Amino acid sequence: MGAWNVDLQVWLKPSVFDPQGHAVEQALLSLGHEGVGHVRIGKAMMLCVTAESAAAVEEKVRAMCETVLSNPVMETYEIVRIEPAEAAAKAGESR
Amino acid sequence: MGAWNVDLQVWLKPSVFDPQGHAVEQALLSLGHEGVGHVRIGKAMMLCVTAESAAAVEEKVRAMCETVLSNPVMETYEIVRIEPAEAAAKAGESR
Amino acid sequence: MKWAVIVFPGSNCDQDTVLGIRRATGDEADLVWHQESTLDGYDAIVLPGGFSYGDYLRSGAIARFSPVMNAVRQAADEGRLVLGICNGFQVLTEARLLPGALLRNENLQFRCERVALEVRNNTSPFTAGYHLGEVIHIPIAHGEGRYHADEATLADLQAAGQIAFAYQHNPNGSLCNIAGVLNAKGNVLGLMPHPERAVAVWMGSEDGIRLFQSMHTYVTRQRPSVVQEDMQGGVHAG
Amino acid sequence: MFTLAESITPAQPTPQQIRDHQLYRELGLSDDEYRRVAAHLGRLPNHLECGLFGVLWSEHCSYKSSKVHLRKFPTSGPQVLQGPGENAGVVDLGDGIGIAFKMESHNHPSAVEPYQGAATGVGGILRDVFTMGARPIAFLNSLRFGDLRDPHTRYLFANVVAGIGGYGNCVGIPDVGGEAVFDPVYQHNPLVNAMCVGVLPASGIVKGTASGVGNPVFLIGSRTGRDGIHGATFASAEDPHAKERSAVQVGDPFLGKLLLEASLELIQTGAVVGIQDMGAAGLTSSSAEMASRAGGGLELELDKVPVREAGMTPYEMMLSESQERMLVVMEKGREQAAFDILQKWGLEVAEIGRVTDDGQLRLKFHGEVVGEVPVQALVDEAPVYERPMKAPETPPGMGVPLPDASAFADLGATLTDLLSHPSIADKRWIYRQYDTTVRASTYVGPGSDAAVVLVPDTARAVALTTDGNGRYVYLNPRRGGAIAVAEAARNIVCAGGKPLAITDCLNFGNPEKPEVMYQLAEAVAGMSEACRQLDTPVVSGNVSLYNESHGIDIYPTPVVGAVGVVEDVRFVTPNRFTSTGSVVALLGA
Ligand SMILES: Nc1ncnc2c1ncn2[C@@H]1O[C@H](COP(=O)(O)OP(=O)(O)O)[C@@H](O)[C@H]1O
Repeated sequence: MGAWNVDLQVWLKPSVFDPQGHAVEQALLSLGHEGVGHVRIGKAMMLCVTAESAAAVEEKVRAMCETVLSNPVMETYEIVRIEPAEAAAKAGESR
Repeated sequence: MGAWNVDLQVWLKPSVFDPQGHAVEQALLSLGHEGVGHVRIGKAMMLCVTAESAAAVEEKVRAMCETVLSNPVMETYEIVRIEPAEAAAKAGESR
Repeated sequence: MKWAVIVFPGSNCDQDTVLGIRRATGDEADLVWHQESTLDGYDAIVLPGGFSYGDYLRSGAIARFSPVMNAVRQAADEGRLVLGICNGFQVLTEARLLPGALLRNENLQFRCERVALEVRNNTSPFTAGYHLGEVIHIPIAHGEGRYHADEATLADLQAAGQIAFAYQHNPNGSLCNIAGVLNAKGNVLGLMPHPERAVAVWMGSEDGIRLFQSMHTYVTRQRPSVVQEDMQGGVHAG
Repeated sequence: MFTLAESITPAQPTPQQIRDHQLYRELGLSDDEYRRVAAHLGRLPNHLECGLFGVLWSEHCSYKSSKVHLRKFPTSGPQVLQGPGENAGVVDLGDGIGIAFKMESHNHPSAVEPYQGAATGVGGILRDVFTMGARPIAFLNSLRFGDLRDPHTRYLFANVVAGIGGYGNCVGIPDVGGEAVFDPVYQHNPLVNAMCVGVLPASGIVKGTASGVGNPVFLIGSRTGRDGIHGATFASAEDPHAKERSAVQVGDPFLGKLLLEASLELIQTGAVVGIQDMGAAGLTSSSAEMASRAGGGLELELDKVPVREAGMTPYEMMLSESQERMLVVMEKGREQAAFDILQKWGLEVAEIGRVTDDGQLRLKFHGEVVGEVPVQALVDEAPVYERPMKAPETPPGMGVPLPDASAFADLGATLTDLLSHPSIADKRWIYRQYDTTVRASTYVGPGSDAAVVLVPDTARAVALTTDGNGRYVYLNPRRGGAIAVAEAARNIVCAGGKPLAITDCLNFGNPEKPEVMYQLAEAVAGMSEACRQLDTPVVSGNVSLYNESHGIDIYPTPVVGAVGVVEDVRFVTPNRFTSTGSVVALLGA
């Protein structure tokens, strides 16, 4: 058994309107930040998972994403990184 | 002038309690997802920025992060990626 | 005296605040659109509750860039009274006119209920009408009211008596049960509870009245000339 | 005869292919309905036109299964200023003040995405009320869920409540009441009904009418995207939630609030001829219904529709159900007033067409006519079904034995059991997540028989309640229907009000089952009887069918929303014991 740090992101599907992104884009433009567009806002998640192997972690995380962490009718998820917790600790990352 | 896709993340500072991360962790555990811990939830943002160079993009994005997109009293931000929009398009990413 | 109630896109307690001021003091208040660049002549400026710009990014994060906010800052610098209620409090912290920040409630739920508050400061222009340690009842209605500041800031606030109101039963996870804070000079107050919703017996409480009255008394005593004008204009000064 | 551009994108099937391969079925038309469309047009409809008929003749938009029954409701009376047929009904409160109100269901969307489903439901009913020219002053909601011990039910319930609050709190309208009942029969088909109430000058009702030849037609608010296409079409027995999965939309309450303020300001100018929310079937239903009410036609240039995504086809634009959009017809020459107001509120506006008098809904794209259908055929000639009805062989509940009296030996424990059932228990968990006091006019909020809300510019107030009891209706549809109306009226009276009129949501199972149609017909008959007796006509409402999963239908659940007048708030009666020594009496049979 080992511990892995997992980074993932959940986004609204591209066809679904993202009011948050829209409002932020409008605000940035009106504040004079020129040349900004296509703002989308999603969720970034990090968690620590204990399992036998990286493959087992991925399987677990997919199950979580599909049932709890996202609603597949309007969201997509992406597992950005699965990394042994020690490595992250050594690299000095803050969790 | 070119267009760049930018990915960034905004997180609550580690010293600030993250009730959403806590609630999701509890939900995962109570639904039988064992071995999960240290869940944190932040914001993922993607935007498209038009500027002279990648360096100019970074400068613009930092300004946005420091004034609008995050609040340093409680949050930190991280620019994850700045990439020419065409490259992303070629790689088949949907924006 | 002259009151301004600022209207941001998404403000929704602006009318209630005008009514509350009228009920409490007899004064009329002007609604001032967020695009205005001056607040000259106003003795007190109120940033009302609501969801400015939908509060999508962080509450108050976008409203604080409105043109009118420069004028609010100027008024605060000049020692005029600035009151932020709920979303207005959030805007004032985002604008750094007040220390700290307001985060999502610890229970992750919006909370609307009448709460008991302890008056922790009764020397400010906003709280002079209360007794120190008095418990008053005022409704809250917010999803992001968890007050946060770093330890040094909290210690300073405590030492300087800048914590104006504290919850008796913390509804949102605020540090030190903070419900309302003053700036160092004492002329800017932000609070999550809605005093304008506690100005009549049928509302369940009249405890909000004294907040507006305190402001009125402070201004009319400090600036007799203003009272003079009002009286001549036939407007009763409370 | 004009030549019709048969298909604007090569990917679309030709009219012949649609006929030969019965592709109209995918667009929501039955074989018979398709033949009727062709007969109305005198030619084969193209893909876009089939889509228009498909959505407008859907159950959701045409009420084809329920219409014959709805006609039985009493809808008139001296107090009625606007009966069914407009965006919302209006009653006369007295003192020159009208009260606009309507209730709407968002059951299927809430079952697949509870937060957004509920939030967009609230947004939709809000727009229905302010498009009448009324300033919204209160929300109510009526909820039905399964057993709360089931985790999925808890997820649905918690998120529906959060979604209702999320939208209502942001737009700043207090949620002053409602109900929540928990029963396993709603496990897979939760009911989420939302009611909105607004106030307007009795003489200032604005209608959804597109009149005045040459008047410009504006689309305001959000851009049109590909979301929600076919939201209205496919409510069917096989899988009532299927359409929702492809059609989930995210509400934007901030934009909803801006639209509310801008629309009311726009209406104040007096230059608005007609205004309508774009709800189910989006641009199709709003344009066709507005033209139908005026007895005229509309010509739209779809190139001018502001879109969110490139490459949208006319079909997609006409069927999109993107939220927070409105269709407005202004008096020609006074457009600038609209532009100024919308700019102030930071809203997008596009002139997309004009009113005509030829009775056609004509759609142009890239300079070509891509669809042309008679408004009359779309709206007024929609099919009406007299679906078969059959009373159940044995009345439900007959075989259920009464519980043994010994089970209630310990009355104290029984009382505790009853009080702890979620249907009976305190509902504070729900309503403390709603802003109940914004507007500073909530005289009596949730937790009472009926809410009482102060009305500006009068000493009068409104009393508001929602009521329904699916189990009673299941056991005896006619009596159950009557009971729902009577209960609502009693609640108004107990708050110190006089009932004026009602709105309703008819939540039923699969109308293709004769037993379900029997329930619907009988319940409507019972409600109508009670409405006549109590002089509370039905001024608006909504029907939600196909609330069925795995062959099990929900209890037939008509929900009644009632509005009453409180002549003076001194007459408001509290629903609690206020002093010791008071006499306690039990009234009634
Ligand atoms: N159960 C009902 N009782 C009375 N009127 C109803 C009922 N259902 C629908 N109506 C009326 O039929 C008309 C069309 O309703 P609906 O399609 O829900 O309106 P919308 O255009 O807002 O979608 C409305 O005027 C509504 O009030």
